[in-house]
Amino acid sequence: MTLTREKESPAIEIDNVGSAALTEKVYETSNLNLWYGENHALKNINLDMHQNEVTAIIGPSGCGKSTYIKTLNRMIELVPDVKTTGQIKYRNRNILDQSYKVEDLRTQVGMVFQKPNPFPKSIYENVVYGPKIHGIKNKKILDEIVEKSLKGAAIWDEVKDRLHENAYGLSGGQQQRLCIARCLAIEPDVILMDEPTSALDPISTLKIEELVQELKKDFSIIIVTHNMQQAARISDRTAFFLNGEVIEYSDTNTIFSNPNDKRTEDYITGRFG
Amino acid sequence: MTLTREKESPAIEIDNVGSAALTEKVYETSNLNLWYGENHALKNINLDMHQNEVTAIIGPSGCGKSTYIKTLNRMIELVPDVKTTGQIKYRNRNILDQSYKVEDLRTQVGMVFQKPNPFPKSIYENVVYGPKIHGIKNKKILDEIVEKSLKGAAIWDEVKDRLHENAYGLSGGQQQRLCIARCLAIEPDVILMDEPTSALDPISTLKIEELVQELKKDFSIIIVTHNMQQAARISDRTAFFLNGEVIEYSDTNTIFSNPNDKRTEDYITGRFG
Amino acid sequence: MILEKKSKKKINMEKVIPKLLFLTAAISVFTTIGIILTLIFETFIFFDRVSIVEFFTEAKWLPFASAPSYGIMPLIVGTLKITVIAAVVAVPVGLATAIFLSEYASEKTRRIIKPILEVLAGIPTIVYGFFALTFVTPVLRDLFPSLDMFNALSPGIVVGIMIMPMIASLSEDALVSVPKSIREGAYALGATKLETTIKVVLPAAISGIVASIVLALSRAIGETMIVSVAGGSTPNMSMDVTSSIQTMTAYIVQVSSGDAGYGTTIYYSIYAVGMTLFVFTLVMNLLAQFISRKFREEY
Amino acid sequence: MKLINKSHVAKKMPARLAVNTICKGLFFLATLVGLLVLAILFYRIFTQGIGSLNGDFLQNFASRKPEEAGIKAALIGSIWLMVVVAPVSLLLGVGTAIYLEEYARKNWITTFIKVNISNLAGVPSIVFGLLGLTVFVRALALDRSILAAGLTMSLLVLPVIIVAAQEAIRAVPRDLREASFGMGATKWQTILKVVLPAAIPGILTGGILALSRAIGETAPLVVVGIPMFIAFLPQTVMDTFTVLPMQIYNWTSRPQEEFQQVAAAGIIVLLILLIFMNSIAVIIRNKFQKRY
Amino acid sequence: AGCGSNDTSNSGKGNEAASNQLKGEVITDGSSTVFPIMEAVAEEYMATQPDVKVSVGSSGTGGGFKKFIAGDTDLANASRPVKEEESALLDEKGVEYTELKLAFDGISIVANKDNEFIDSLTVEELQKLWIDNGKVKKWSDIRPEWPNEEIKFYSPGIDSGTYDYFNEVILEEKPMVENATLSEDDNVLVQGVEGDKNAIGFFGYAYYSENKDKLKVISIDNGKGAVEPTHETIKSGEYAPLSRPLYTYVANKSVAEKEQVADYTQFVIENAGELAEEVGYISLPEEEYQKDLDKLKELEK
Ligand SMILES: Nc1ncnc2c1ncn2[C@@H]1O[C@H](COP(=O)(O)OP(=O)(O)OP(=O)(O)O)[C@@H](O)[C@H]1O
Ligand SMILES: Nc1ncnc2c1ncn2[C@@H]1O[C@H](COP(=O)(O)OP(=O)(O)OP(=O)(O)O)[C@@H](O)[C@H]1O
Ligand SMILES: [Mg+2]
Ligand SMILES: [Mg+2]
Ligand SMILES: O=P([O-])([O-])[O-]
Repeated sequence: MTLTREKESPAIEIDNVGSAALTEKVYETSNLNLWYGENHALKNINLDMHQNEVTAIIGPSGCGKSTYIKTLNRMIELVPDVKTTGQIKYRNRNILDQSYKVEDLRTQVGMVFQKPNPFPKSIYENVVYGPKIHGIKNKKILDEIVEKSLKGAAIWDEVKDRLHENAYGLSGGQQQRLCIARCLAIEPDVILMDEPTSALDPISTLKIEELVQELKKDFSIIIVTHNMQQAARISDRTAFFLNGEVIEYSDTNTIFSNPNDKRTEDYITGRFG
Repeated sequence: MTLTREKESPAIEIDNVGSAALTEKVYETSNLNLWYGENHALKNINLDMHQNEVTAIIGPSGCGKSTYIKTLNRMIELVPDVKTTGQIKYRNRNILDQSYKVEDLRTQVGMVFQKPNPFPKSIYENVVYGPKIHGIKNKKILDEIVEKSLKGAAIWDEVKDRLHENAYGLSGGQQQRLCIARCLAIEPDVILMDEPTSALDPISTLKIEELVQELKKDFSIIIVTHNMQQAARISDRTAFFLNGEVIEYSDTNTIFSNPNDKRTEDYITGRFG
Repeated sequence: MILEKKSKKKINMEKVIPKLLFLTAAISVFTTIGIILTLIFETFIFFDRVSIVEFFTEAKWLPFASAPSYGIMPLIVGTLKITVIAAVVAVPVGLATAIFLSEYASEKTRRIIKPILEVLAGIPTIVYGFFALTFVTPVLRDLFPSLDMFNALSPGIVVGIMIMPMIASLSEDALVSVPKSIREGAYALGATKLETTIKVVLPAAISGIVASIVLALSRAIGETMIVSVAGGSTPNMSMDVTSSIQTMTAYIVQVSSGDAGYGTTIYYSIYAVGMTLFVFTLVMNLLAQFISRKFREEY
Repeated sequence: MKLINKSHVAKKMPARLAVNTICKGLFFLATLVGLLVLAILFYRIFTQGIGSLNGDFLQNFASRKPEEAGIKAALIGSIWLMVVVAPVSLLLGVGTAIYLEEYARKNWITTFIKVNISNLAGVPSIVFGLLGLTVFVRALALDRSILAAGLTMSLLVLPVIIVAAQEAIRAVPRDLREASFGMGATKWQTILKVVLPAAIPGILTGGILALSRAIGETAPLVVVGIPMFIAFLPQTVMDTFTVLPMQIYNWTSRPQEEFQQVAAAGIIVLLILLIFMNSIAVIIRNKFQKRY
Repeated sequence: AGCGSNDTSNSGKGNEAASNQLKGEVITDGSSTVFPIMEAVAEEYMATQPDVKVSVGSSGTGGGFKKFIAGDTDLANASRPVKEEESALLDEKGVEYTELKLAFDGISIVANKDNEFIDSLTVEELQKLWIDNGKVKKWSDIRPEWPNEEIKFYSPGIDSGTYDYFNEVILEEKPMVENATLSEDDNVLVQGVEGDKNAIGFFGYAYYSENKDKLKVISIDNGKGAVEPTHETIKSGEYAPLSRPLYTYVANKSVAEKEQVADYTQFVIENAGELAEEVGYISLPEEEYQKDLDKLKELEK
């Protein structure tokens, strides 16, 4: 039944999303299945993501949101014993194909994680890590990248005087914003965010949200969030996951105002805030 | 100026909180200052917390919320080079007094952390860890504690069939709920929660919030949160921190509907969702 | 913009490096093969002259007698005595030290004490040998007058002291790398430091701890000079630790630095003993791996 | 409804605290044991050897006359040995550890290599001497050179470094690796820039233990055929040489009482070299050590 | 003090060597008993020929022969004559060699300083003491007037040259008392005898002469009255049967092909006696060295 709806979705999209539907597709996921050992964590996922849009993925804890977003840059391969079938096309090439270089993919597709994970280095070194490994050595350019990225992540003012102190001295929220800055520093094409604001205060969250709106002019953003308001506020499309399946994927307005599926509605109306 | 307001606050409290003001005080903080090395992180804090109430602490990232809540069970001592002055009375005894046994204190005052931190043991062993060290050996009682605590943390259904698997196999959200269960298992007097739901989905969050309401009948709860809606929804009193100072502490309704301080208002209205 | 900067060279590195690293890992295998080859030919010559059955069943090791007897058991017993005594000293003391340093001591104390202890691991074993003979043995003889001048107890204790820093230092590293948040979880439940350490931190670090113990005990088994200086050189089967012993290693040293004619049966016997020692440590290591894997399953 | 009896818990608390305090005391005592032994050893050696320790002792070659005997050749020889052993064993050891932790698949080859390594740790040093003699001295025709002895010694201490480095690498949190991969870093870049810096303290601990052992070993060098007496200094790694512990061993076995004091002075020199080496490693280690 | 210079018979040779500066390596290895003599010789030789690099190893007589057989060394030092197995292997490898005697080592039998009753022993009594008879031995078993106390035996390790020689001349290849304490290190034996009131032990003369104040030496009666081991009695052969010769073996090929080895070997023979005395051994009668010199002359031709 889910499958049937999935197949109809392109039609719905065109009806509801309007101009956005005409943009190029960044990711096309078809018939993706994923197992952790015996545990069937993603079931026949079909989803397309579009350029210069923010796509939100919502759903209850354990439904497979993190698993799916990690598959988009093949970080999932770090977990031993993971098996996938189906395909995910990024810019028309199947990334699940083993000939696809993950490093290339991940240079195009940045990622911000659920738990802040700065390197045990200075703030400065954290931000320039990406540019440096990709071969940028010019000190002046690096300095510029640091400033731009930290400003982008709304943390510049707090850390500009202590750029060479260890990142572990920052508070949780500051650490997460540093991680976002670190991701911005490699100027990716797509940015994956796994609950990037779950450790942030409202003011920083607001800044990040504004930033996301800003970034989508140039990039495509896929964001996992628990916060339905956040999804409603910043995303163009929303996918609702449940037990490893995509229950509904549609224009964000439709999902929130007029969901197709009873389960989506139940989840949405269980909302608060 | 802040100090002046602080001194007036008891009057405000009595006016606004009504019956709650008559309850016993669990914590009384007076003139608390805290330094991380040179960094003056808490500045002259004066706050009283009441029994069978939920006290929320809000404020932007880095304002000292985590620092303060960690001082309430002296976890802050684990950071080297921390200095405190002033006093915190828990049930009329100054806990900052070195003769106060931290183990006693922490048996009374449970804590749930910002980042989930399960032990690398089975789910079952995680929950019974507290009761076991406190001398409970009876298998039947332990089993009951496990069930009750896991139900309390709204995770029982998801894990009841895999109690003896490693807790690290759980998703982030599941891990955090397990940590809450672990804390509930020692049946504390006060529960400190440092953004306990920041890694949880709305449904689990809702359950936890309901649980908090439930628990406050028997316990006193102090919760740090970014989510102003959450504070508004579940707390009886709210303290607003900024740069290590308490800007305003009052009945939650007052804080949200009629804040005294311009900064509080600015923060509140910067809200969303 | 960044992608274009990527050079071809880097891609090649990714392919070359694992192969290079595999080669370095293979060196340990080559070493083992080399050792086996070095030992095996001469061992064959030995077993050509002495029956392998006698070697393992005979209870007397008297290679220099006019009617020589080659039963390895007394040497194995001697080696085991030293290893067990050393373990009894080193494991508790080493682990306790590791716990004290990682959990109780201040950062400053830790930074001072750890390197001092590591100096213990580097003292030449010959120095330890004379320490055992001229200090530990007399002290022990004051306590137990029946103790012989040469005995298993004194070198056993000193070998224990020598390997203790290895256990302390490596276990301490393993304990320190257990994340702080896990400790916090236990403290917040009202656990004392001891309870946190024993029930949470130690199990989380168990693989590192077991590795350090195996490493240290392997060194105890292979230790030579301390035992030759303070243990005497009388192979015997008794379980008594107060009398003179000989270990497999001490025998090898005795012959290889001694007078035995090259080409004599005695000369070849050191290779047979070396081979036995090699197999002995192999079995012990397999056992330790099995135990460590079993431990880990619990968590 | 309450499953936990609070008064029961409270009653148990003093006992638990007492056990904690007692154990803390025991742990502290255990730490003292090591320090005490070291103190006794140092006291005995210093009182015996300090009289012979002077400028001449450092500048003279060995001699049959105790008052003229010096340590020059052995001291320089030990330093040369470390110059070979330190880079070779660290490179091979850390390389192997990286391979096993980061690249190796779980298959029988890997298991075989691992068993091999822990087994090598237990092979008596004298057997390594036999290996060095056959392979480096004879087969590779390196003769009784510093290089031949250094390579033999490197193989001997390799397992200690490997095991320590493996543990250190394993302890680096996974999310640090993820962060690096997430930015398109290759595996090797991640290892080099994130994993190794974080693992350096543990690697250095292994390095200290390993080099400490290498500098104090005698038996394998005797077997390799390193002479005990030499009255010239090596010029290249292909020259022959002698080392401190051999010189010390030689002196301790002399009948003349005066040589015992000379030996003690030699031990003091060895200890000073050892402490100097350890300090360098400890300074680096402390610079990198961080609790996550 | 320089050696060779106060020995007029050698001065001609020494001067010739000094005017003729040699280069190259001389590699010697073998007995740890002989090591101190060889070390002293090398030390002196390098004062006259600084460009010849002499190295002296100490891997035991057996180990020394092993390297000698493999052709790694020019000289093999030994505390006993070459064994059958070894000479067979040397033949097999085609290594021709010449045996040179260097000095005597006298084996001293010692007891604890506090031992009042023991002064001398006959060879028969020595055998009675040291040969195993399956029983615990008491002093009173040897001479009835001695105390009824258990004897503690201290002996060098079974694989040492000292043991080997004792085994040959006293034990006559019969097993030694089972509860004897054995050690490879003679200093360790000194400690043992010094600390044990009922101890008896034996080891090289040098270890006794350096510890005269701590030990009591026992005279040996070989049928011609009790003789105490002293420098003179050992050198004259009066202290019998417990003094043994020490050797070095030189490869004929090295002497013929390497000028520095020939020169060094000659230096060894000329100076061994005097230097052996300095490090605690006893020199051979002069004619023995002359015989060795003649042998060497033969090889150089
Ligand atoms: N490494 C793993 N091994 C085995 N199972 C796993 C692993 N990681 C996740 N899972 C399981 O896969 C399912 C999906 O997990 P995932 O982390 O994708 O959920 P999520 O939607 O991101 O949840 P949350 O909101 O709590 O982060 C869960 O049931 C989880 O238990
Ligand atoms: N261990 C530490 N050492 C030094 N400074 C610290 C340490 N922990 C926190 N700080 C500093 O103390 C201040 C308060 O930090 P705290 O973690 O209490 O903030 P918070 O309000 O909990 O923030 P968040 O919402 O991001 O968790 C911050 O400026 C932070 O940088
Ligand atoms: Mg997730
Ligand atoms: Mg915080
Ligand atoms: O070293 P030795 O052969 O003389 O005992």
